[in-house]
Order: sequence, then C-alpha cells, then structure tokens
Amino acid sequence: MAREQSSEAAAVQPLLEQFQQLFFISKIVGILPQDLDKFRSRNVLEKSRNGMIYMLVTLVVYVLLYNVLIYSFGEEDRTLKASQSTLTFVIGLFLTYIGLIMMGTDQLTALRNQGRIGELYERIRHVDERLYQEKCVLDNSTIGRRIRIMLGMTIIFELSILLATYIKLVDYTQWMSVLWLVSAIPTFINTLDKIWFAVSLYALKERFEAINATLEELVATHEKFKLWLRGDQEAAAAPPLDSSQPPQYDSNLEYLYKELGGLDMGSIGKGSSMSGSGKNKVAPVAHSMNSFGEPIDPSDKAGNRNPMASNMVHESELGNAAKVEEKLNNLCQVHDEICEIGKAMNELWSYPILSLMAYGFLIFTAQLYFLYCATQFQSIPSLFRSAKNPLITVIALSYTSGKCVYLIYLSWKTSLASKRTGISLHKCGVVADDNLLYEIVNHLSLKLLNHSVDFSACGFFTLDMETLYGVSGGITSYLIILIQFNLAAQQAKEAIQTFSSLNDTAGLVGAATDMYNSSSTLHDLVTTTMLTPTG
Amino acid sequence: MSPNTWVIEMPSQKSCSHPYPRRISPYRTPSLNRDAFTRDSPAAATSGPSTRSHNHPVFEDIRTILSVLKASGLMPIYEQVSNYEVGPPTKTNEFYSFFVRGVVHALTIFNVYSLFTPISAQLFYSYRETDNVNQWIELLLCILTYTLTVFVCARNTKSMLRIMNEILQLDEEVRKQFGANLNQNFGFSVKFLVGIAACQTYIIVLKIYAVDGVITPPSYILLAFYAVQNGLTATYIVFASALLRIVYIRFHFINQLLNGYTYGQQQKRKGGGGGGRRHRGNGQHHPTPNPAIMEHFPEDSLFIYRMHNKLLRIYKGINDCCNLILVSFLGYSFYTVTTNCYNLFVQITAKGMVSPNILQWCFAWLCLHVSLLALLSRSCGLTTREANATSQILSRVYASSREYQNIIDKFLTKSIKQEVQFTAYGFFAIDNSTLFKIFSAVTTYLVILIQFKQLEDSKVEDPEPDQT
Amino acid sequence: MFRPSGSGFRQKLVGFTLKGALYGSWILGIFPFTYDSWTRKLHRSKWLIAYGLVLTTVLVALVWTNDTETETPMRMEVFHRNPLAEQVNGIHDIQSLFTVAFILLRGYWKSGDIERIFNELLDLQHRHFRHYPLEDCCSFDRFVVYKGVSVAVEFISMVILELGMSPNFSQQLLVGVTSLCLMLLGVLLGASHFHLAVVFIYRYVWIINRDLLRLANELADGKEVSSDRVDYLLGLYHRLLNINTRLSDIYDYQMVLVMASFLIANVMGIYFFIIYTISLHKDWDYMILFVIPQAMIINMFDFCLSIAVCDLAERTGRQTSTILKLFNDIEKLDKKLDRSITEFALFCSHRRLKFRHCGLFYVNYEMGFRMAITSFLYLLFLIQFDFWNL
Amino acid sequence: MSGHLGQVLQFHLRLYQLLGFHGIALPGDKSPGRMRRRLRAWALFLLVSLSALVLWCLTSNDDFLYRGDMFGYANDALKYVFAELAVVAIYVDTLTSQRHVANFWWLHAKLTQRVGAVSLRSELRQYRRYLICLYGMMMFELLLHLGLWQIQPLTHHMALFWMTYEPLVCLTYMRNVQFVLHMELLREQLAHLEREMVLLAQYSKFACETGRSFPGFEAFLRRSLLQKQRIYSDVYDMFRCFQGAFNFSILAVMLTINIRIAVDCYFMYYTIYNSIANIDYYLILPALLEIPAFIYASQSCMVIVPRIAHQLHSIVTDSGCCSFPDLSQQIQNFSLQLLHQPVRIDCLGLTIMDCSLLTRIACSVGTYMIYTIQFIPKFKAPYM
Repeated sequence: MAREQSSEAAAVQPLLEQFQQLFFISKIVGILPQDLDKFRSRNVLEKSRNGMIYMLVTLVVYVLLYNVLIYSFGEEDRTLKASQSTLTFVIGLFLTYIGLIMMGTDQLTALRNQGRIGELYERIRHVDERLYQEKCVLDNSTIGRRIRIMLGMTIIFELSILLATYIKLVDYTQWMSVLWLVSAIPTFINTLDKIWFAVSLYALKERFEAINATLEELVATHEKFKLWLRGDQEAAAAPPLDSSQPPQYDSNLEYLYKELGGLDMGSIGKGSSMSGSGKNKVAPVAHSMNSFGEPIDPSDKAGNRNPMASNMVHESELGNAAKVEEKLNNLCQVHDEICEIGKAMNELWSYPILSLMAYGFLIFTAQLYFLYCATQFQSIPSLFRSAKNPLITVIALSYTSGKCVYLIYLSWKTSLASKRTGISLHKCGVVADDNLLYEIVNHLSLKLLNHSVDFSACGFFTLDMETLYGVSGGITSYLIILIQFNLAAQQAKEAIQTFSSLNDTAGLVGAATDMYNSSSTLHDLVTTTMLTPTG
Repeated sequence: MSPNTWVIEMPSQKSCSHPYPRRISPYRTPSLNRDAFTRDSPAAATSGPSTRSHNHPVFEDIRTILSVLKASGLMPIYEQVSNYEVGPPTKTNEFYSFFVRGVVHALTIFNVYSLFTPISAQLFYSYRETDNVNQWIELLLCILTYTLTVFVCARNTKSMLRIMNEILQLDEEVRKQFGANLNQNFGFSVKFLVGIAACQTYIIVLKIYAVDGVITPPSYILLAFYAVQNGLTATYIVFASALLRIVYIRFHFINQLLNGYTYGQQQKRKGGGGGGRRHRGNGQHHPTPNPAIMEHFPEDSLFIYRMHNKLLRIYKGINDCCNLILVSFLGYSFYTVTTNCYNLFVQITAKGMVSPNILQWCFAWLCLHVSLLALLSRSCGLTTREANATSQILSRVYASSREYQNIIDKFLTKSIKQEVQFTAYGFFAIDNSTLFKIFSAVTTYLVILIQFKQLEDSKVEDPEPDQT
Repeated sequence: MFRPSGSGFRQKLVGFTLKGALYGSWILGIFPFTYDSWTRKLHRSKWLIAYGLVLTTVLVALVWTNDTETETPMRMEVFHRNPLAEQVNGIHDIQSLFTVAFILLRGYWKSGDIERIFNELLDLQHRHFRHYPLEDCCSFDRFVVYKGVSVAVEFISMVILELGMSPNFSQQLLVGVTSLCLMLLGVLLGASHFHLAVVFIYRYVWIINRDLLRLANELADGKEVSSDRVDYLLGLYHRLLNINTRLSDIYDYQMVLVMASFLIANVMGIYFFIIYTISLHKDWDYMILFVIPQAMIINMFDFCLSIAVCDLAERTGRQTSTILKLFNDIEKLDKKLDRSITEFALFCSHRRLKFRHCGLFYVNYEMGFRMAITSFLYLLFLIQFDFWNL
Repeated sequence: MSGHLGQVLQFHLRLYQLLGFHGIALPGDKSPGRMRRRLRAWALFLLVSLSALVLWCLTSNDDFLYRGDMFGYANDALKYVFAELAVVAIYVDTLTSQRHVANFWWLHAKLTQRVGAVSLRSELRQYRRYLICLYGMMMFELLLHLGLWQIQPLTHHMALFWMTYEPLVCLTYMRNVQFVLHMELLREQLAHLEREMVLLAQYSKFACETGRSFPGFEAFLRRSLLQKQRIYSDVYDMFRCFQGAFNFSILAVMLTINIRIAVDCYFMYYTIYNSIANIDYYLILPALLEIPAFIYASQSCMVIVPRIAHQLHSIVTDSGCCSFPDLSQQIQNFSLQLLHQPVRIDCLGLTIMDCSLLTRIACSVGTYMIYTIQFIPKFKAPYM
C-alpha cells in the first residue's frame, strides 16, 4: 500500500519521519545536539546552540558519575592492587575507562558533524525523489519497525545485564551500590549512536535494492512482452523459461513462492526469470522488501496490479533504446549518488566505529579471560564482576559482539547489493538484445565497475567479513596467550611463596594483563601473516 | 624494478614531441582565465602567497629539506637551468657530495670497528645481557640503514634528477594549459626537521647523562655519528613523503579538473537546483571548482589522460628510488619500536628500580619513530587513493554524445582492476593499514619477548626440573 | 632456443649455462627428450626415460644402503638434547626423499605434455620471435646465469656440508655422499627447468610489451598503425598465457614440494645451529663458522631466486596493462584499432601472468615476505619450546 | 522430470531426504506440499533428538568426556559443543532455505535440458568425483573403526564417547558431501559452457583463417554468444542459490571439522608424548580428507570462469577478410558480465574457499598446536 499512497502523494515522505522516537530518546540522553522542534515540525536536523550546551553538560555529568562509580567500587580493588603491580592496576583502569572513551568519541563526533548529518539525510531525500521519478517507490515503514526492534533489544539487553549483575553480584545493602546503574550508560549511548548508523546504512541498502528491483522488473516485463508479442516461434528460437518445467514441479514452485514469498531477498533473479505472470511480479517487490516478517499483501497487490500496468507502460520500454537510455543513465547516477552518500556516512562515523571495534575486541577478550580467572577463583577487577557469572557473561558477550558483527554484516550486505546492480543491468542488455542497447549497457557497466562503496574504519581495515575472520583468529590466539601467562603466574605462586616470587607473579600477571592494551590492534601478526589470504 | 623502468621511459620523448601551443586555441583564453582563477583558489586556500614571481627557484616549497639533503650528499646539488628544468650538478658540487659520502663511509667503518671492540663497552653498561644485545642490534641496524640510504642515493642520482625534471615539466604544461602553479607550503617538512633534530639531541644528552664516568672520545664520536645517521635517515623519509605529497597535489589537481565535468557539476551549471546541495559533501573538503563547459571535454580529457600517465610514471619512479630505503627503514623502526616497548614494559613491571632516564629515552624513540611511520603511511595512502580516484571520478561523467562516451570508456576499460599501489620492494603495500599491521606485529613480538623474559626468570629462580 | 642469442660475453655465458643445464639433465636422465634439429622439435625417447628410472633407483638404493650421516656425533648430541628436533628432522628426511621420487616420476609421467609445451615454445621462438632482437633483455640473461650459478653452488655446498659434518672419512661415506649429491642435483635441475621456462616466457612477454610501446609511440608521433598488429600481439599474448597456465599445471606440485623442503631445511638448519651453539655451549670451530652458514645462505639465495623469477614475470605482465594505458591520450584513434586495444585491455583485466602453485599461494615477493615472517615465527616457537624442555 | 534427474541423483537425494538434509520434494513424487511439510517435521524431529543427545552427554556424570586432565575434558566438551553447533546450523538451514534449494534444482533441470540426456553409465561417469568422495569416505571411516577396535581395547569412556560422537561426525560428513554434490553440478554446467565456448572460438578462428564464412555468420555467432550469456547468468543464479542455501552450514561444518582436527592433533601429540596406549587419534584421518574434498570441489568450480573469459577473448572478431563490429561489442558485453558476476564461493564472505584456505588452515592449526603443546608442562602431566 505504500506504493499507492506515495503515488498519490506529490513528494516522497522523508526518511527522517521514521526516526521520531529514536531522535527523541537520543536527544534526551544527549547524543544529538540538533534542534528538537525543528525536527518535530519539518523533519530536518539543524544545529542548535542549546542542544550543544545540553549535550556537553550531559557528557560532563556522565564522566563525573562514572568516575565516582569507579572510585566507589575501587575499594574492593585495593586487595588486587596490593597483590599486583601498579601496571596491572593501571591497565585495569584503562579497561574500565575504554567504555567512557568510546562514549566520549561518539558524543564529540556527533558534535563535530551536527551540521553534516542533516545534509546527509537531505541527500537521501533527494535520491528518493529521483527514484520516485523513475517509478520505483520504496516505503520507509519497514525502517521504523527496525528502529523499534533495535531499541527494544537494546533496552532488554541493557536491563537484563544491569539487573542481573546488580541483584546477584552487587551487595545492594549500602546506598552506594545504586551507582552501579551508571555503569550501563556508556554502552547504552554508544548503542543508540550505532543504531543511527545502522539504520541509515540499511536505508541505503534498500535504495540499492530498489534500483535492482526496477531493473529486474524491466527485464521481466520485457520478457513477458516478447512472449506476448509472438508466442510460438519465439519458443523455438529461445525457449521461454517456463516451457521447460513439468507441471508438478512448477506447481511445487508456485507453492513455494506463495508461501515463502517474502522470506528472503537473495534469489530474486530467479524469482523474476521464473516468468509466471504472478511470480515475477512478486519477486521485485519482495526484493525491495526487507526480510524480517514483512507481510506479504503488498506483494500480492503488486502482483495483480502490475500486469496491465506492465503491458501498458513497460512494454515498449526496453524496446526503444533512446527512452531506456535515459532511465538507465538516471539509475546509474542515483546508484553513484548512493555510493557517495555511503562514503560520506562512513566518513562521518569512522572514529566511532573504530572505537567501537577496539572496544569490542578488548572487552570480548577481557571478559572471556576474566571468566577463566573467575573459574580459577582468582580476583578480578570489580567492574568486570559480571564475569563471575557465566550466564551474564554470555549475555554481555552476545550484546557486545552483536553490535560489532551486525554493523560489519550490514556493510557487507550493502556493498553486495551495490554490486548486484551491474548484474541486473547486464540482464537488461541480454534480454533485449539490441546493438544500441548493448553500447549503452557496456558504457554503464564500465561506470558501475568503478562505483565503489566500501566501508572502512579510518582506512585501517575495511568493514567486511574477512576482517571478522581475522578478528576471531586474533581473539583466540590472544586468549590462549593470556591463559598461558596466567598459568605461568599461578605456577610461580605455587613454586615459591617468598616475596621475590610475589614480585615475579606481579610482573607476570602484569604481563598477562598488559596484553590487553597492546593487543588492541585488531588482528595480530599471526592473523596477518597466516590467516589473511595470501596473494 | 629496474628492468621495467624503460618501459615507461620512452613516452617522455613522445609527449615532448607534442607542440604545446596547439592545445591552447584562441577561444580557449577566457576559459583559461577562469581555470586559472578557480585553480588558484584551492591552492591559495592552503598556500600563503598565491601571487608568485615567475622566476622562482624550483621546489622552493621544500627547499629547506632539500638543502639539508644536499649538504649531506644524499641529493645531488643540481643546477637550475631554467624555470622548469634542473641540470646535472657541476663538477665541484659533484665532488663535494662524493667527498661527503666518502667521509660517511669512513665513519661508518670506524663505528662498526668500535662497536665490535671494547672501546664502546661503556655505552652499554646499564642493562642486562639481552638488552645490551638489543642495543647492539639496534645500532647495527641504524648503521646499515643509513649506509644503504647513502648507496642507493648515490646510485639513483640520475633518476632522481629525471623525476624532478618530469615534475617540473608537468608543472610547465599545467601552467601553459591553465595558468595554475601548483604549490603548497610544506610546513610539515620543516616542523619534522626541527622535531627530529630536537629529539636526537635530547636522546644524546640522555645517553651522556646515563653513562657514568668520563666518556672517551671514540664513544663521543660514536654517539654523535649515531645521532647524525638517525637524523639523516629520518630526514630522507620526510623528503620521500614530501615528494609523494607533491605528486598527490598534481593528482588532486587533475581530479578536480575532471570533477568539473561530473553530472552533478553539470546540473549545477544548468542551474539544476539539487546539484550543488547534493554535491557539496562529495568527499572534497574545499569549494568545488566551477563546472566546466562540456565542449571542452575532449581536449581536457586528452590532457588529463596524458597527465595521469605521466604522474603514474613519476609515482613509480619515486617508488623505485626509495624502495630499498623504505624497506630497511621500516625494518629498523619496527625493531626500535619493539625493543623500546619491551624496555618500557620491563621498566614498569620491575618493582622499585624505575629509572626516569630510560623511560624518557624510550619515549623519545617511540615518539620519533611512530610519528615518522605515521607520516610516511599517511602520505602514501593519500597519494595512492588520489591516483585510484581518477577512474571513479571519470565514471561520474555522463556524456550524451557517443564519442564522448567512447572517450570515457577508453580510460575506464584500461583501469579495471588496475589499482596502483606504493609497495616496499613488492614485499607489502604501504598505506594507512601498514601502520596498523606494524603495530600488530610489534604486539606479537612483544608477547614472544616477554615469554622469553619469563623463561629466563623462571630459570634463575627455580632450577628444579618441576618447570621443565 | 638453447642457441646463444647473439655475440658478446654475456650472451655466450647464457648460452653456456643453458647448454650446461641441458646436458646435465640429459646425463642425470631427467630430460628424456631428444632434439631433432631438422624439424626443430623435441621427441620423447623411451630409452632416456628407462635410463633415468634406473639411474634414480640406483642412486636411491645407494643412499639407502650407505647412509652414514645419521650417526655423526653432532647430530647425536642435538637429538639427544631435544627429541623434537629429531622428530622434525625425520619428517624432513622422509619428505625430501618423497620429493625426489615424486619430481622424477611426475616428470616422466607428464613428459608428453612437457614435450608439447617445449615444442610450442620452440615454435613460437622460431615463427614469431625470431625477428625481434633478443640481446637487450638483460634481466633474462642475468636470471639464467644466476640460476646456473645457484645450482652449481648448491651442489658444491651440499658436498662440503656432508663431508664437513662427518669427521671420519670412509669409502662408504664417499659413495653415499656422492649419490646423495647427485640426487639433489637432479632435483635442482628438475626445478630449474620450470624456472628457465618461466624466464623464457618472461622474455616473450617483455618483447610484446616493447612492441606495444613502439606502437604507442608511433601513434603519438602521428603515424598510422593498423589494428592487425595489435591483434597479432594479442594472439601471441593469448598463447603465452595459455602455455604458462599449462606449464604451471604440470609443475606446481613439484614446485610446492621443493619450496616446502627448502623452507623446512632453512628453519631446521638455523634451529640446529642455535641449539648447537647456544644451548650446548660449543666452542666455535671452523664448521660452525663456515660450513652450516654457507649452506643456509646458499639455500636462501636459491629460494629467493626462485621467487624473484616468478615475480619478475608477474611484474612484466602488469606492465602490459600499464602500457595499454598509454593509448588513452591519442586523438582520433580509428575505430578498429580502438576496438582491438579495448579487447586487449579487457583480456588483461581477466587474465594475468601470475603463478599460483596449485591454488595454494601466489608466487611473488609479497608471498616470499610472508613466508619469511612465518618461518621466522615458527623458528621462535621452536626455540621457545627448546627452552621449555631445558 | 525424473528423465532430467537421473537415477543416481534421485537415489542420493532420497538419501539426503532421509537424513533430513534435502528439504523439498523430488520431482517424481505426488503432492509436493505435504511432502515438504513432512520433511520439515522430520528435520525438526532429528534436530531436537540430536540436541537432546548432546545435552545429555555434556551434562551426565558418566564419563562421556575425558576425565584424565582438565584440558582434555575441555577439549572433549569443545568437540561436542561444536558438533551440536554444526547440527543446529545444518537443520536450521534445511528448514529455512527451501526456496533456494528449490530454485537451485529448478535451474538445474532447466539447464540440463541443454546438457542433454543421460544413461546410467554416463551418469556414473558424470558424478564420479562425488561418488568417490561419498563412498570412499564411508568405507574409510568404517574400515578405520573396525581396524581400530580390533587393535584397541575398548574402554568405557571410549565406547561412550565414540558411540555418541560418531553419529554427529557422520552427519557432518554427509552434509559436506552434499555440498560437494551441489558444487559438482555447478562445475559441470560451467565446464559444459566452457566446452561450447572452445567450440565457438575454434569455429570462428577456422572461418576467419580460411575466409569462408556464410553470410549470416556474424549473426549466428552473436546469437550463440547471447545464448551463452543467458546460460551463464543462469549458472550464476544457481551459484547464488547454492550460497544462499548452504551458507551457515558450510561455515559450521568447516568449523567443526577444523576444531576436531586441531584438538585431535593435540591429543595425538599428547598421547605419543606420554606414551599412553591409545591410538584412537587415527580416527581424524577422514576428517583430514574431508576439508580438501570440499575445497577441491569449490576450487575446481572457481577456476573455470577465467578460462571461459580466456576462450571468449580468443574468438576472432576481425581478420583480413571479415570484420564484425557488433560481434566484438557482444564479446565486450559478455566479458563485462563476467567481470560483474564472478563465481566466488565463500561462506558468508568470511573467507574464500580455495586452496589458499588450506595453507591458512595448516598454519593456524600449527600455531594452535604449538600454543597448546606449551600447555603440557604446565598441567603437571607425566612428562618424559
């Protein structure tokens, strides 16, 4: 139904409409300095002085609270400090502060580009307009749903970790323990900020897929047009696609499509080349649809709406090259524009992403290591007390890693979607084989080969799954090394209980803990030399 | 790399064979002024005086570092033939730099001798055995790097001059075409020079304070020469990155020129409202130049392609010149960073005896090398990205007529999967990620070193075979 | 193509090296072809194959029977000190023996394809590249000479190592050592065949590059160039790449085995050296100072050479597409020429002159660097392990 | 339809249905809808029961897990956990990705028309790699077990462990072989395409050298190239279906086999080192063969595309006698299409599945071996 309403609507609805709740929440906790009522009235992000001041105030308050927290819970570390060297304690503090560093990065970056974010969404809106002119309309309603889902999951995770830790591991007899709530602030704020990034990225991905869907639709309609034009002798020359399949298998497929219509966006190429009149209309819409519990009815609508539309509108489209050239040119320009937006967005969020990745790596390793320590009944820093309970550890780890992995996965998917466009373009060329069109298609696909949307953290490493591979390797090897150090330390303890060995233990535990801050590089040499693809 | 340099050498005569005036047609003059104006604005944004007298000395924006290198015999003391050409050095200058190199090698031999004899023993007194070995290896590496630098520079004198000449010639063409002189003040080079000098002197002073007792002259010489070697190697690295920066500016210039033809700019020219707004954030952080008129596209594109080829050639030339030096320097600084981190670690973890002297020493070394590595990788990354960005920008040019499209295709076809990269002798590419990899490597080796330290400690404390 | 191409000392040296390789491999029976100078073709001869098989079996048998090197005192000490070294050394021995057998057998098994490839190379040489001057491809000559020298030096160093490490000379020992060294020489020559072929391919690609460049310059000077020449070059390039892929398909297992054994040999050599000198606190005698280091250095030199050859060829292949870029800035290219150049560029973007041994790894400097670092890491781990056991 | 889907395929797909790997109905049988639902239920049932088994093994205090030292215990637990992961991934994939599988087989049917009819013998020849892989693995595993339990006295722990662990292992192997089957089908299509391209190239060469080409020659070439392009895009879609259908399970299976190899290598070293009379580490030999089988299949899929491009560019477009601008345009189009659609089998984009992965696996296993071996002296294990 999104198609209908927007086909009546003069302009497309701006993306930011969907961001209402997210904007309010992040405004309240002080992530975005932009102006509130302007947003409410005109859905634009504009910089405002008051917001900036408010944000700075919140930042200062958070830092103060966090320090108080660390101080008040630091007493329990005194024993630790006595048993360990100064270095260990310093590094423990570093580990505790990295969350704060991350939060600070997020807020300061948000301050820095408060002007440019609005511009970004302006550009996205413009892209939507151009896409609308090309008769491919995308509904942003799914994005609102995603935002709500993400917010819900964030709050669930945070609360579960916080409360579980508070109830089980903090003695809530003295009032000081209320401060423990503060320990959740940095991750929460960071998650909110990342939700902005992720959702915008997802919006870009949808744009790409809309472009692909339009191209696929061109193909499908043209095929149908050709079939409808001359049915039988066409079948001899190039056998039409559904003549080859036996009835029951076909019915099987029909059944599959009806049932799993919306289930995934991967295989729409076949969906459209499947060329039953109903199916290949389902396909593009399902393509432009997200894969998360979207109701199927719009696709059905499209299914029974499109045939006459296609026969009236599209039938001649791939036929005469001059008309289609215009369309393809525009689509390619939009594609390039989206790539540019993606680059700009990546640049805006590069430092937060870098800090997030470092944070994820460090915390993941640290949490696992402390879990090991807790199973060995050794003392661990008090801010990592959640590691004492395996269940809470699992939740926290899944929360932290979920953030990082989801971002990486999404950016990977986005670049895949942008690469799909070339394939669909070639489909167009192949379906209507026509010299003029071939020239156009060659030209444009050369252009598309040079459109690159690749997400990287400050150019240090690209955000794709290869990195994930390297990171997992790094985490494993560092974990093993740490446990090794720990074992050595324990043995040294058992070996001699004299003072000298105490020093040595301190040194060794120091060594063990020292590995965190030096292991903050994502993949170590083992992974760079051995695990990364050679050549 | 040498066997292939000739391949890209020959087109130079070819491009010389083009009569330049042909490219400047009369109807082109207004646009020429326009271009001159718009081109100067980004330059002026960064550089101070954009109105520069026409007989300025070449490369005056990096003249300080050049003079240092000339004085130390790393660079030939060339003669400035014309405004756009440098000639080979005169006999006396040549002899001078030759003499300097001779002195350097003599000193090097002396140093190696004194390193292997107990003369310099008093310089390594303070640490344990392994640390002394580390110091030794560090010194040897430094000497090796510098000697290699001198040799390579002596061998590459001609190619260095050739590269400079090509850069100048390219500038001349750009000026003839657009009346723009691409200059930028390379303040960072001077800053780095000062920083290096300060750091070295500081380190020497620390060392001298660290040594107790009266210091014999040989060790004075050793220290002084050690400092000089470090400084000059660092200076050469700064020089290489400055050269890369120069190339980067040229690449950026032609990319800007090309950017004038992209569809966004064209729409802006036609007064299409959205063009400007959509195009402002387009990755360039300066006022984008006025859109060019599409009619000029063919000749401009030819010019741009030629410039691009030449720039690629210069880029490869620089790469070939500094290959070995870069490799050895990276190895050296990797080793230095590792050992210093290790020393810091030992100092901090060892209880009680934290000597501020060694801490300062380590920090000085770390600052020096990390900053140099950062500078090098950053400039390499910038230049490489700009060189590869040309095809992306060109893919944004949408031309209506067929032959324009063919012009575009011609370039794009040949730049599929053809990314250039600045490699260290083909061993690994140098760009932003290099810094990252080096640090991860440092981490790993640190781990291994610490494990060795543990082993030693466990040996000394409990020799009973329970550990084995 | 084993003729010395042209006069001049360097060319003579090259010719001599090639001849030496040819005759040496004939004698060792690893080059089972006869050259028919009339039809300019190589023919496979059963007799040579049989001869080679017999010779190899005899050599292996000799090595087996009087293999005296295991009870040299030095090794004894080392092994006594840590058993891991013994295990790894045993693995390496078995692997190297397997390598020898495999290389020879596969050489005989694939000799039909090798014959075809060499014939095609000869044919290319005779039909197309004869007209080009071949003198000034100096890196070709350099690599050929280096290869010859490295093989010779490897042989000598092996002899020195074997004789030097065993204190008591006996006739049995001499027989064993000679047979062992002959076997090694056979392996080295068999490996060097591949590298020589790579160098030849490199030279042809180099010639193609030069010709393309000439075309570019002629166009730039405003002369006319017909598109047939470009097509002709493209065809040649096509054939060369085809030959290259077939060649590496045949040889890659051997190359992988040889490289692996070289790496292991280097690491183990250094490892023994360190254990022997540092952990066992031996005094420095001539052997430590000379014998082992020279063997290792020469090994590394040969290894680097085998990598550098492939890297050179790969770089030359990359040069081709760089040269194609020079056709960009030429006004008024006629359509046909433009089309053929475009096809050339597209072809280059699809296929590269790259060496990837059975998909395991590309052979170039990058991989070499990585291999060096990896082996160094393993060396460190081994030494650590040694210390743990101490 | 069963004419398209030969007996061998039919049989093995039935087998996979039995194992709950193949979620859709075969062409032959009636009422695919109900069939699909049944298969789903069956897969779900298997999943639940196996997970229950694993859970029981992990929790029960009977010694399913090695009690000798804590590290060995952890290792056995690790094995179980990863096997469970693999099982879950396999069945979840089967349950969710039926659409991809259906598309895959539909495209395969559509393309095999072109490939041509099949007799049983030719079919056996066609799928020999797959068959060797499958039955060889089965035989090998079986023989190893028989031989081993002849030699080795069966302790309680081993009996329990292997009786519960072996089925999971076999499941992973079967799944792996199923991947191999699909990739074989892909490779076959690609190879067929390549053969046709070779024919085309030779034909054009011949025509241009001898100069005799009938008037519609260019049109003919163009049409056949067009057909090839269509076929290629279909094959590419097949490939994408394959990836969509098996992504997670490829990852999980590879990971499981990997972990098992690393762990068992450690145990092998450990047992040899302490001279424990226990030789069940020989059972990892099949695992050592599984990964190469997969990787070899995927690699042989991936290497064909550049060869197709090679052949494509060896089509002569213009010689002295005839020059075809349109044909060369078509060729450019095709090669651009090839550039856009590279067949690159990677599990979730994590890492590309070619032989270089083998090198990396070897290196990483070596590294972890070294790390874990360094543990040995630390658990006060009986030592030398």
